[in-house]
Amino acid sequence: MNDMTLTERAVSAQDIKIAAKDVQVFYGDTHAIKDVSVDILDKTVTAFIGPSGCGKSTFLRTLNRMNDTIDICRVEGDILLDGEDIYDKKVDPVQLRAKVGMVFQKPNPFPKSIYDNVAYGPKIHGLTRSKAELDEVVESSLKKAALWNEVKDRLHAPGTGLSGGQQQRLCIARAVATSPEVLLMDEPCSALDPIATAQVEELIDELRENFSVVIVTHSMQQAARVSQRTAFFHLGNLVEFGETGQIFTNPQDPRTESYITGRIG
Amino acid sequence: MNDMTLTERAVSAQDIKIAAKDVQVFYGDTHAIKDVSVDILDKTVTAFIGPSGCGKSTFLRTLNRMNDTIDICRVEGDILLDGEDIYDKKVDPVQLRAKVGMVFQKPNPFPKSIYDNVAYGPKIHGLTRSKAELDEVVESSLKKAALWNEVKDRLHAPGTGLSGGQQQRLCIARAVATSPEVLLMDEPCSALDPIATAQVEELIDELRENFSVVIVTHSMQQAARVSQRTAFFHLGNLVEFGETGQIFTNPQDPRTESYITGRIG
Amino acid sequence: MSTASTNSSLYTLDARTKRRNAAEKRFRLYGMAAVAFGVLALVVLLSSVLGTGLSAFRQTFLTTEITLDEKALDKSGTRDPEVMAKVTTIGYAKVLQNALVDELTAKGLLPEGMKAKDVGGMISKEAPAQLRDRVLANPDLIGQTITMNVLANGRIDGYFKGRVTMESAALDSNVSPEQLQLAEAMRDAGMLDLKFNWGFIFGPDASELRPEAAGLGVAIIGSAYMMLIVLALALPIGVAASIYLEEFAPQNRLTDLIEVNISNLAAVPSIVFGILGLAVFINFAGLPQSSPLVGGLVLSLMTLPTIIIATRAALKAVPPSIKDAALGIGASKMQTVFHHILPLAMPGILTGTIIGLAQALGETAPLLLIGMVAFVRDYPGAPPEGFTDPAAALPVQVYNFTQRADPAFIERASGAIIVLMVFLLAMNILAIILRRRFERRW
Amino acid sequence: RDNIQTAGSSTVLPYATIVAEAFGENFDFPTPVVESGGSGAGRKKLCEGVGENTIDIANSSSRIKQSDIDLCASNGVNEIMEVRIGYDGIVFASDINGADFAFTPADWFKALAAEVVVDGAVVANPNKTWAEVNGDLPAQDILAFIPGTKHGTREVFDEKVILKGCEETGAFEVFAAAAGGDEDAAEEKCMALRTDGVSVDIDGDYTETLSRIDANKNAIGVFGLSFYQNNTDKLKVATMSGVVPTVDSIAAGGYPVSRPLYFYVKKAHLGVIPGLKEYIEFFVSDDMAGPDGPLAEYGLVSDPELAATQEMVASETPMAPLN
Amino acid sequence: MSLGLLILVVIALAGAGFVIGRQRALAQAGGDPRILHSLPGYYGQSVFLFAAVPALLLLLGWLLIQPLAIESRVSAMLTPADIPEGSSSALVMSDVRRIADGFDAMIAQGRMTEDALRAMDANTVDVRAQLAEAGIALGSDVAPNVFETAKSYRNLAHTGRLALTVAVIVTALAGFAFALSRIQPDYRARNVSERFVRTLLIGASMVAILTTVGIILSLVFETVHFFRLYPAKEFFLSLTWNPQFRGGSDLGIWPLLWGTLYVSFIALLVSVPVGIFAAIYLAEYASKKTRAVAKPLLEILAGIPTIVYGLFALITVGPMLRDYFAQPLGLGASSSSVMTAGLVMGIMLIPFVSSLSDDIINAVPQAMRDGSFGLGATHSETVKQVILPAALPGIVGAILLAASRAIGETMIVVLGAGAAAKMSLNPFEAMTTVTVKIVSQLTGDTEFASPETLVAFALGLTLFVFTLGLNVLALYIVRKYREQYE
Ligand SMILES: Nc1ncnc2c1ncn2[C@@H]1O[C@H](COP(=O)(O)OP(=O)(O)OP(=O)(O)O)[C@@H](O)[C@H]1O
Ligand SMILES: Nc1ncnc2c1ncn2[C@@H]1O[C@H](COP(=O)(O)OP(=O)(O)OP(=O)(O)O)[C@@H](O)[C@H]1O
Ligand SMILES: [Mg+2]
Ligand SMILES: [Mg+2]
Repeated sequence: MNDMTLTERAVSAQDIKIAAKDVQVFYGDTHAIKDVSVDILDKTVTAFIGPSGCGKSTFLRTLNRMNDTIDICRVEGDILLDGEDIYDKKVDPVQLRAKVGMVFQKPNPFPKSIYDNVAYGPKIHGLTRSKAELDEVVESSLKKAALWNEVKDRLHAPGTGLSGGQQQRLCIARAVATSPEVLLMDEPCSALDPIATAQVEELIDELRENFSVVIVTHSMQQAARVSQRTAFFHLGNLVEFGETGQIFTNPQDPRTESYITGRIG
Repeated sequence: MNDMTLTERAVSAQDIKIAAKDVQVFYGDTHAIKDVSVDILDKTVTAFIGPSGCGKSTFLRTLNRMNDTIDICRVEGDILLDGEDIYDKKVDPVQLRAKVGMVFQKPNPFPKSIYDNVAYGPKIHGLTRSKAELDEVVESSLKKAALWNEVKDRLHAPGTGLSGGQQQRLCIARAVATSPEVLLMDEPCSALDPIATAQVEELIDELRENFSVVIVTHSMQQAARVSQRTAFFHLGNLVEFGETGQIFTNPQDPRTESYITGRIG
Repeated sequence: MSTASTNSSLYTLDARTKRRNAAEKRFRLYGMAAVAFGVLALVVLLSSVLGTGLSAFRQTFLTTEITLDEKALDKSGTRDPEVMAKVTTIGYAKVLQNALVDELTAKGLLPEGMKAKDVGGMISKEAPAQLRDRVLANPDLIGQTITMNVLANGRIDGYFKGRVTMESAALDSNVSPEQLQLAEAMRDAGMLDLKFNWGFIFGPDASELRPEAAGLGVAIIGSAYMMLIVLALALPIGVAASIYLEEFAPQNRLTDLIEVNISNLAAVPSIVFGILGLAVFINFAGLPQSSPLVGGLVLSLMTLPTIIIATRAALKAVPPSIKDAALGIGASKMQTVFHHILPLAMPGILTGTIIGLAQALGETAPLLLIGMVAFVRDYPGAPPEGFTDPAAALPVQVYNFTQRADPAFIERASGAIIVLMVFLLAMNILAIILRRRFERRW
Repeated sequence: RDNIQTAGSSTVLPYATIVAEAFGENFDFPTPVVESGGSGAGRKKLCEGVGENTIDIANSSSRIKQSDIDLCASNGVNEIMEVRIGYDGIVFASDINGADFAFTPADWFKALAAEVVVDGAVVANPNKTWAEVNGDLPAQDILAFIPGTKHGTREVFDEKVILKGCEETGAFEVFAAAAGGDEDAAEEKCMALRTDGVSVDIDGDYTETLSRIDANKNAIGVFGLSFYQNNTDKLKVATMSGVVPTVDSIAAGGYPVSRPLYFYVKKAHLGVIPGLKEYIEFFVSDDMAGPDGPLAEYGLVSDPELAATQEMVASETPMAPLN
Repeated sequence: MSLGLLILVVIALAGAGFVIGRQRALAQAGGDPRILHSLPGYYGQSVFLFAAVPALLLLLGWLLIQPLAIESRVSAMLTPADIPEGSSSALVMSDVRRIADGFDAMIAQGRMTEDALRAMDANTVDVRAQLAEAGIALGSDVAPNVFETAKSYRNLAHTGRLALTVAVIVTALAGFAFALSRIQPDYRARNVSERFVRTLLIGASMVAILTTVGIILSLVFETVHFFRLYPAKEFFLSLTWNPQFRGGSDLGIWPLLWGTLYVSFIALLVSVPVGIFAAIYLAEYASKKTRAVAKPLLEILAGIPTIVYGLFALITVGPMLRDYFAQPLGLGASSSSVMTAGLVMGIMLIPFVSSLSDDIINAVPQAMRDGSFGLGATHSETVKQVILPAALPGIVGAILLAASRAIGETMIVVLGAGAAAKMSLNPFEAMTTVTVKIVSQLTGDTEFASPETLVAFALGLTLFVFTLGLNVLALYIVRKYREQYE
């Protein structure tokens, strides 16, 4: 698509939203992330690409401390959100996660109704004042996630009875409904058909106007289409990180090049 | 890629492996599959495409009676495997599923070691006679699923501790290990990176020499690359079904055309 | 490797599949057999309980006319209840006995040579007390002739229920075949009949001399009070402790200690909880003995481990992806637990509660030491004061009944068990309905 | 607290409940609460101290022990009244349809002792049937259900039947001689019972013994007289030394196996707990504990010296030190 | 003010705090909850907790400490002459307390006025008789000094109660005001109230520890007493259990421990397979209706009083086992046996295993089943190889619970296995368990201070330590085994 215009826009938004410095992640003895430093800019879409198992999800989870929930997981290094260390003792991970939302790789709707799935975030964060307002948020979130038409007649059916792609979009709607400042998306489109994918990409583009988005994807095309900056991971290392256009057209590292040129997805 | 050669080969293998006639599927009152008739040829890859929620997974599950496990699911119509009605009372779904294997949309490794995950099928079907043989089957299956190199040092680590893509390949290895006659794959590559995707596609191509494969995919390119025949579903209807080359180059139905031309993924 | 099932027909099963199917069938059969075994055991137990116990709900009553003689009952003639109270039940027993003899003679039913004492022996010893209460409540009855409907003696009752036969009566020192014959004649004359016995459900216990009058009222109230306390204490504390241990506690020595402690407490014999209750609640805290309050506290402590173990297992079974989902949109841990994990774990929690309460409801041993295994005839008051009044409990009543010498108590013990199980069922139905609502697979 | 609280022996329990019930009916006081739980536990509770949250009366099937009195004293319970309410007969009974038995203590000793003297030598008990024990008894396998060692009844059984039989058969002297004249050791030897399943301890109550006899028709069980009297249609009682156990024969002293029953009153509570005095007076009154009273009807052997007891209760005389 | 009323006042105050706190937060945010850090309810909650919890804790602490404090002051007033021979100052103090409480009662009953009491003199009035009239029991006559002491005790207690009321209400108000003053839009109300709740949760789990401490304390004293009377070596090493009324008993724990283990083992042998199979059937195979009926039915088994099982063992199972197994096999002629008790107890324990396991199995995600079915596994293979391993930790918990119940059961053993303490391998012989002997020794007719009764405490404590060891072992094994799967 239009890599050039996107790159240009990216340059205009230079504030660093998240700065990760020398991050190491261990699962027990396994060293899953090795010395990774990445700056996530505000109002920018950053894509993480790399072969399966290279640590993309792991690194993504360190950004909103979701790895706190894995007992054996240990993080070293600094991650600053708006200049504040998110691993600082004073930081409340809950507040952090309200700011840094997440869509998981495997769709995981709550075993509740579709409506309740989406309404949950706004409810606990007190984002709405009335039922009507809440309805509105639910509707707009579902619309943004391109799910509204399919589920508008069965908002009170269980979310777990949806198809795989629908579930994934439900999870996206759920994340969007809390209007986070940063949205981490772990392969949000992998279960989606092209049309839904296009809609989600549109959504990402829309979100970028106000927030910053980090997206893990296996589709090089998708990375090229939606992101302004791309990070390439390999075996736990950050191999290359830079403007998307540059990474795809002129990779510096031979590993990046060989990964990119095997472009198939 | 080489659509022409593939099509040619497909014509040479004209035996019908699975014949589905006027199949209807209901979830409670929801009519999820409407009057679908499809012939799956032997030694052929058939792709199911269509927007999310159109019933691809549902239809796929009817082919090896996996929908038996959903209480509210009801199937009408005939599905013949090698001319035999698989919904016949005499048919043992267990034997059927041994012949018609399946890889699911959401990776679902067992809470066992990687080795045991793969060895599970051969063990229950008694495909191997010795531990050495079993080891061999496990290794070759993991190799086919392009996972061997990543896990060969930790075969006895739990399968649930793998990354999303690794889990999906583990599930593919698990399905391949039982050497089914028909392999149903529900978006097997959606969580995979391009390289792994290529390897799985290679595997599919290899499998086709002996068996028949049905694959659900959202990637038009992938459908075009690996399949000889493609079925396009829309809102529970089978809109169009035919040679892959023809579907992609010369769709008969305006719905197919509009879906194909929005080609993005 | 790829030879297994190629080209075999689906309609014919290959040998291996047959074997596996046979194994499947066997496995299923084992399951069915296991359930059947359990249900069968239940049926056997229940039918033996019902078989012996149902008759406790019906009782033989005797109707007779009594002329209340002033000379016997109010010598002073003042009709002053305080003076009249000097006449004890022994005096009233004589009045009753004479009245019955007179009536039988009048009807020509009295057999030759039967002693008045034997006739009087056919009336329950409860009857004089009833008559006395009635007269003292209304002294003006004296001089009048009233109709009394009173309990018949337990052996007579046993005869109509088949427990006592002519042959056994011949050997029995407490009843004679003549009395039974007379009883039959009286039944034919309409003086005796078998009726539903509300007194068994609502009346207080009675001594060994009057099995026919023994009831469960006090025990039911006592058990109800205790269950209220157990429910109010053990469930919230148990669930709270489980939540802490499963979801919040860091893995360290202290939590290990707590964990081991809890499973160990489940293995502590219930009587030891009685020892604890005696030492802590009665001797140290000075709470009154024989009271449902102390009983409830002891049973709560005893039930706690069961509820905690069940709850923890249920919490553990909730898939982590649900937790991730909630945390990922910025729910706090507390919110995650209370909004998502707890509802999903509810069936298991309720199961633990059902089993724990069942255990608490049926337990006798710990009550032994805190003075609840007792003969209590006065109803405890209304809560909250009633929690500290002496009371019995249903299992205690069962235990007491089974220890008594008179065979009439056997049916009452079984009857008490029936009441206990109805009580249990009533408690469980709510939990079971709730559990059904929360159950779902994901 | 306005009700009387009593606790203790389960043997006294039925009598106490009969009295409590009648008391509740005929007096304006609430019905006393009667707990069971064993004589030992009852006396312990009595001795826990003075005050509302301690009991007033301990029922006991055996006499209070010095250690209990010491415990009482150390907790400030100095004055206790001892009230003997009557005697409990202990009978031997078998299934109603079985053979008749006429026992002597010697028979029981020879049947149940771990070791007996045969021809002057101490041997492990070889007897299998009653006929082997005593030619006059039926040739029926020996199987006896005797109270477990927690029961007071067992003490009486040990002393009045087994030990007596031991002495009667002359085994006592042989044991004593073997132990070098140590009589205590000889007594202990006399009372050691066989452990090969012939003598079965019952930790439960008489209803359990009765059920066991139901399941083992050729067994003999040990019962309280009152229990037997309530089940004469199921049990056949054996004579002991030629005497049939009845309320009268025991009262007359002819039947050898019986024991006194007591209750102990905390004197400090008299005149304080409403109705306490009335209750104990009512308990020992002729209307209740007399030979024609309901207690005797139920199987209590009335105390010939009841009048002295009534006197003692009326004057609130505390018990003298144990001798 | 009565205690109940005081508590009610505090709670009402806290309730008001909730409403006011919530409103204040909303007001500060100009009615827009989005400006707030937390949901408005959390602000209310924080006020509620600050108002209620410290005040109630103070109340609790005060109630514990006040008697001690007053007593130490008052007991100084007693002279040695006030303490009768053979008594102790503690006893006199309890009289003092009772007199004081008695006068409270009398005044409450309207038998006396405060003034009359103040004027009362023990030298002229029979205090004991007066109190007796009101139904208050005293151990002895009241010496004048004791009476005076009681009066000042009463005064102090009243002052203390007054002070308590004031202090508690002030604390509640202070907490209220403090929490309210902190309410600002960016005040982290949720964190605060969650920390509070978390503390409560910790407190709840501490109940288990307190119970254990309580049990140990209530056992240890008499156990020491027992070991003073009876050599510990005999208790732990002797292989005979033979208590005697007149002393000279053998009180070796081993036969009892052996019986406990044997009976529990057989009970588990019955209940674990039956329970797990029943759970599998109900969760995996049975129709919804069957499950809805069968599960509660099985649960009734847990609620049947154990005496019913005991009688069932005694009357039905015991003779049956004897006639059809033990005698034909030449294994003895006893109708009560370890087998009988174990079998019947096993039936009782079925629901402990089945119901809990059923819930756990039901909670295994459907995707696991799909994965296995998709490979052509039969249902039973799926259950055995996928579902059970996934559900294992919970099932182990259920089994442990059943084992615990088996160890603690009395009635079934008494009636089913008999009362003979024996060490034998023959399951058709009568044996008994630790628990049974604890109950029977404790409720027997032997004098309390004899080793025969006190042994119950030693048995209890030993069993406690023993099961503690077993549990530590079980925890260790479960941990080790579970690591494979996480
Ligand atoms: N278990 C179920 N219960 C009720 N409705 C269901 C269930 N599974 C699927 N459906 C509904 O059936 C329809 C078809 O679902 P299906 O899973 O077959 O879609 P799909 O084509 O596989 O979509 P996707 O590409 O998103 O996976 C959808 O509308 C879905 O909501
Ligand atoms: N919970 C865990 N315990 C142990 N190892 C883990 C765990 N989760 C991930 N790993 C390992 O850490 C490495 C990185 O995993 P991660 O999930 O970050 O990969 P990924 O880049 O997201 O791959 P994919 O594209 O397949 O999702 C992998 O080798 C994986 O096996
Ligand atoms: Mg990943
Ligand atoms: Mg699908």
